Amino acid sequence: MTDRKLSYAGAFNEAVRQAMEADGNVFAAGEDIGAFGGVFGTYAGLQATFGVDRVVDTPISEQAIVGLGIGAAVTGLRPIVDLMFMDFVCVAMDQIVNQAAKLKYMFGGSATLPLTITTAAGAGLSAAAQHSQSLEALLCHIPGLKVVYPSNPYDMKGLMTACIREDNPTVMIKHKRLLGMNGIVPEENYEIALGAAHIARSGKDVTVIAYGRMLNESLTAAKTLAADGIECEVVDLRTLQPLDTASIVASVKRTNHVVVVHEAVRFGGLGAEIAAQIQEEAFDYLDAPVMRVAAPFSPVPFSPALEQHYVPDALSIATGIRAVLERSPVGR
Amino acid sequence: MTDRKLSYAGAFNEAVRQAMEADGNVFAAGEDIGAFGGVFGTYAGLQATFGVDRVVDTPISEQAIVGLGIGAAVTGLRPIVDLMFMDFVCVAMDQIVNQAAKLKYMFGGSATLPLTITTAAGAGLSAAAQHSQSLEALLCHIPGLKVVYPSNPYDMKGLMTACIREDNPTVMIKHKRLLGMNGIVPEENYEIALGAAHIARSGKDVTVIAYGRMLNESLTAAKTLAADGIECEVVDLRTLQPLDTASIVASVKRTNHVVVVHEAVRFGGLGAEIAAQIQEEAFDYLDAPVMRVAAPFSPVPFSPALEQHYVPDALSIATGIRAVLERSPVGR
Amino acid sequence: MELTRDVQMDLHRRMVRIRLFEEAAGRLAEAAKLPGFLHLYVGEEAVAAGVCTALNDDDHITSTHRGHGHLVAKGGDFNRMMAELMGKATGYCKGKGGSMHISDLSLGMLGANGIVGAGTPIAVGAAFADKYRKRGQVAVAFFGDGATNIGAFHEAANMACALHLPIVFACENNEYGEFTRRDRTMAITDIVDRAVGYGMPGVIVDGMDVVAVHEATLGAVARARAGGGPSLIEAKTYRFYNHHGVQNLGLKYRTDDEVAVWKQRDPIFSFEERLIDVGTATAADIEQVWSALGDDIAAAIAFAEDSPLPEPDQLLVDVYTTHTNHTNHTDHTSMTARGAS
Amino acid sequence: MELTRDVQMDLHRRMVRIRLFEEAAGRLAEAAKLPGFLHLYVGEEAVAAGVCTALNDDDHITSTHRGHGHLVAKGGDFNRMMAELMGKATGYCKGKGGSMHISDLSLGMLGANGIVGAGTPIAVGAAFADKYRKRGQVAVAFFGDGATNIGAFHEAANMACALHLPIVFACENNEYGEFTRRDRTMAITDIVDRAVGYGMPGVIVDGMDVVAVHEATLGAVARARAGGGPSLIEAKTYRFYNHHGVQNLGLKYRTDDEVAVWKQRDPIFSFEERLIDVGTATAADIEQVWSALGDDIAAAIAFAEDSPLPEPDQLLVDVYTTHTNHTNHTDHTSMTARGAS
Ligand SMILES: Cc1ncc(C[n+]2csc(CCOP(=O)(O)OP(=O)(O)O)c2C)c(N)n1
Ligand SMILES: Cc1ncc(C[n+]2csc(CCOP(=O)(O)OP(=O)(O)O)c2C)c(N)n1
Ligand SMILES: [Mg+2]
Ligand SMILES: [Mg+2]
Repeated sequence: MTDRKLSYAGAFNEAVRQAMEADGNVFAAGEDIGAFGGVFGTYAGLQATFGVDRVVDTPISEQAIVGLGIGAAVTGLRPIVDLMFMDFVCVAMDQIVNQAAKLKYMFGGSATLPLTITTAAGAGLSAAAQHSQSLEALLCHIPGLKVVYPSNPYDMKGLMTACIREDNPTVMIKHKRLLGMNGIVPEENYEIALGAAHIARSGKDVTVIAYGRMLNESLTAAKTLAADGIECEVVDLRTLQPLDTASIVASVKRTNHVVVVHEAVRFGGLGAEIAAQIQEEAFDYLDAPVMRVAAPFSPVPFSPALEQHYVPDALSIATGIRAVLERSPVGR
Repeated sequence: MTDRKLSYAGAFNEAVRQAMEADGNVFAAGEDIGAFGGVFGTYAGLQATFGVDRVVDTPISEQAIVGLGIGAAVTGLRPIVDLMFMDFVCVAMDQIVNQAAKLKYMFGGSATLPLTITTAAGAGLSAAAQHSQSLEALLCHIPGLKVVYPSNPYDMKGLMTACIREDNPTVMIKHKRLLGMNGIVPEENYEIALGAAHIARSGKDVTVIAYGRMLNESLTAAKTLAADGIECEVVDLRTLQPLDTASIVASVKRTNHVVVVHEAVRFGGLGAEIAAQIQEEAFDYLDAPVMRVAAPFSPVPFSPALEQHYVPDALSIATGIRAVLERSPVGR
Repeated sequence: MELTRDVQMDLHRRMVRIRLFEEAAGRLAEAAKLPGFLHLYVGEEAVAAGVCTALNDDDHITSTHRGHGHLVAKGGDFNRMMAELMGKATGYCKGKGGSMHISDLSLGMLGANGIVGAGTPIAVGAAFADKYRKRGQVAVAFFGDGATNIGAFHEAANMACALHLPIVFACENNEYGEFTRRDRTMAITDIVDRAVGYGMPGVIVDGMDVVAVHEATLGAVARARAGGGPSLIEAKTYRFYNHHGVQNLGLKYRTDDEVAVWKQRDPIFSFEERLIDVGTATAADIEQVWSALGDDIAAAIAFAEDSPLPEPDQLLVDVYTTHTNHTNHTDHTSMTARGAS
Repeated sequence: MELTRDVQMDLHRRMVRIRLFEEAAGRLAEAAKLPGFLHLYVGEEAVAAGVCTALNDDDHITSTHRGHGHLVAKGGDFNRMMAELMGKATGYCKGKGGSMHISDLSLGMLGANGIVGAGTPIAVGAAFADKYRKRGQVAVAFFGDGATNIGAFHEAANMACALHLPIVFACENNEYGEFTRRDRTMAITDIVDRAVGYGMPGVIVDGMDVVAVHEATLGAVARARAGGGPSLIEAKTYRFYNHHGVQNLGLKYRTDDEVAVWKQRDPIFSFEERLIDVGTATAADIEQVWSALGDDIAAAIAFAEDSPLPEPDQLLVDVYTTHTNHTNHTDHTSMTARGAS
């Protein structure tokens, strides 16, 4: 059974299905997720199994979709609500930031909010500026939220299972270009703990920190560089908030060189926080500045001719890694 | 005339008034800004002078308020729209992030969007989790926006004037607790360039980077430390986006020690970006990690007994500065 | 009035509880004993009382920035409310929420809310859960006239109707949003006109008449429990004090005459007259209600004043459900590993 | 039909322009020559054409994800549109916007929009500016039935009415939002019922009848220009293809029969029959329109195909109005000063 293959989308779907089978309080709601199975197919077949009351097609009302989740969660259910594209997080921002994230704290702890918000992020499909964003940094800045971003089907199933079982509001980000990625996914239910990074590849020369689709690009870059004798340690964050600072720092202390990679724009992206923490926690171990490989400061362009230069890839990551390693360690 | 004193709120008001006198295309809209003059008084008296068509009371509709500004700006007016509390930025997030910020780019440059969004941020008034946030990092991560945050009445007038004249969407953040701060403000109209930081105090030992109310707390800390012979260089960012990296780096190269201060939560705050950039641009000049003094990772608590521990102040800033300086320079 | 004496006295009692709590809070605010904002419910008591008396303890309500009245009407505890307003550790929110986030989940009161309209989608979620569980629970969303101009309200109302949920939308139309009169922010006179656009019935009631509010709610709640879906009640009411704080007269945005006219229709006093007129209660009965509850309020103030402030080490508690990270709370700096090297 | 021949032929021509553009775009998409999403307007031509023929060049419109039809109807240039769809430097947005952001400010077309409902508050802003300038301009907001469920629409409609702006809300009710039928997402049948709640008049028109749409718009626009404020037009219409892409039959969420019934009411062909019936045009006249415009389309495709792609150095151009920072565009890394020390 352990070598059964499933896609990233399929792994998501199976996590939801198994959670709904196991717990009658779990339900899902969102635009077109019912009869249609979601525009990315991630909810396919669930309404047929669990009925219209548990897999709910909603109006185009992102604020009310998240509000539905909040109200149902705080009164005892375990909702999964879908915001089709991550860009639409902005439409529901008040409910996410001012309500879901803060409710427990504002109420002095009396509430629990087992709410999972799912959404699809990322560029590379010529979907232009309003359907391609990577806005995880906005969410990671908000106390009260957890933010999860799997890089492969196996992690997707385990992390999505953990999200649904989690008693805090969690945003599960799927990368649109990973939906078709296949990988081995056990059929039995399993959970990957939130808040723990994963060493996707061990290496002694440089720590490459990434998540989501960029993790795979980073692995590709690492493979290329291995041919030149450069051994990259690739850290898959898996969970962005809470960030697994301990694992990051431990790796950096071994390699003394760091590259952080993300698809979001560099300015104010998660890479900034990671770089800031690393220099705080491992200042004396750094042989070079923490390098960020990320999108430049512009909206996502439509034309593939531009978009291909916008999104980091294995090549630009490898270039970044080489640059970090080439920088001569100064005086220590 | 140059020693005429005005409050921070009054300076804002005068900037708007003079801009409306100078340019018939400037108008203002927002909740309660007309007859009432705004809940913070920052729009006081403007409707009486300019009439209900130019100083417009709107419904409680933050999305439509920003949309009103976008539509009017792109068709040739120069709107100022008010979002009472910065927390309400979340309510209007789609219009700000997906529309205003991206319109010009998405349209291939054919649009200009001379839109100023004004709002009031900051904790310290026991206004609790939904009326006290400092969310500037969210806005600074969005290409297409400019973000401005004055620390005193003089800067307020000059920066607000610049915002109104600016051809890009700009968010002018007022700190609630600075509204009553008095200072010398010339009566004649003047502009302070966006994108340029200001050395509020020169010093050779450590660079303290701050903005808004924390700038003043930093100056107080600097004064205290001066008694101990510690000379702080205090940099007032004035504009957060675009960030004046050159000035920051130049100062750091002189002092070799940095503390960044803000009222927003530390994780993913602007301090992360600043720290990341400094270690990128001035790695070899740093004698200690860039230190961030900021709010801890929780919503803003209501009770003054908690809130006073939440917001950084001169004391915690001074403690941070001392810690940076005490850290022994290692091996260089 | 075909309501039983018990129900009538209950309606009265809940209104008096609100009035006493709010007047006390107002006095404390004037004495600078309450931090933060204070939006008083005085004048609108008939709405919260009339609605909540039609609900069970396990029914849900969402509230607004003007939320004390709703919590009191749902059975809120004076001590814990007063302590919360003072920012004390014994308060409903342990001092973390204050006036604008006061809540009691055990009473189904899902929180006051500082964001106008934001409670309405949350009520829809509660109503969804109520329907899902099939235990006959319902939800009520309270909101103001001004809140009906915000997108969240619209999405909530439409979604509730689309999903046919057991919910009542209870609008407190007090003719103002902050300092701006309703007719400047909408081109309609009656909020109930909005119900049409969602496909739910709507009814206007005299929000100064607790019996009218109560009876309308009984109907709407019965409908909801029976699977009849959402409905809207617009209660025409008025706040006797300023938008926030305790001032009531001499304000620029509404005339003193207007306030005076509405105050003549005080929901409590007018109801008491009726109770006495028809012989349901004597003046002494009523006096007894006021004085007993007055004692409760005095006790609550004493309780709150005697209560401890939250300890600084509580600052980072309850951000997350399990993950309690309460180290470093007064340390704004980040160099946790500064010694390490 | 009391419209002049010129106006009638104009209505017809605009519809044919839309149809030809959309069919061509569909074929190109099938041939994998268009990147990104493509939401075709085929079937709904009478709405955009009927509305825009009632507008002047300096009137403003906002649009939706299904925006080509609106731009064509407002006079959009085939060459620049086709080039944009192909992501070419000669496109309306220099390849940066694509189908979902196509726009021509010189024609008052303020952009297609990828966020459902988000164009409506922007139209309110344009209408505000129109009123402010007192030059008699008006704005039209196009949006779908599904968009009326989103908060932004609600806020826009209410604000327009509160401020009494010269605007027309033009709803394309095609009975579906993506793959979900309208009756699952709202409890009303007619969008026009929502107008009541804002205090504006609303009218239902046959969205397959270009004359009906046009005449309703003439009335609404005249009203707006005369200072009569907003109004809403609900055009009952249908899209002949899938939500995006070119498929039309064999879809699960709507029956082929339903599609067939609506296609019998093709807005262009039915209008052509009427034009011929009443002698306004001959079959030859009509054929001439199609063939001339067909040539234009062929030329536009050639133009677009021959056009260059945007150069990589354009990536960071036009993020801001003056601040053009086009260094480092293909460098995703940040160590700009790595050599410095
Ligand atoms: C989204 C949002 N916008 C603005 C405010 C500021 N504000 C607080 S109360 C209020 C007026 C609300 O009016 P209404 O809904 O009629 O309630 P009332 O105060 O009259 O009870 C406003 C504008 C807010 N809290 N939230
Ligand atoms: C805020 C937002 N939510 C969801 C979507 C995804 N989406 C794109 S088009 C669409 C359906 C819109 O329906 P309608 O308004 O009726 O327009 P139609 O497609 O029928 O023309 C949806 C849900 C979106 N683009 N924006
Ligand atoms: Mg009101
Ligand atoms: Mg539709």
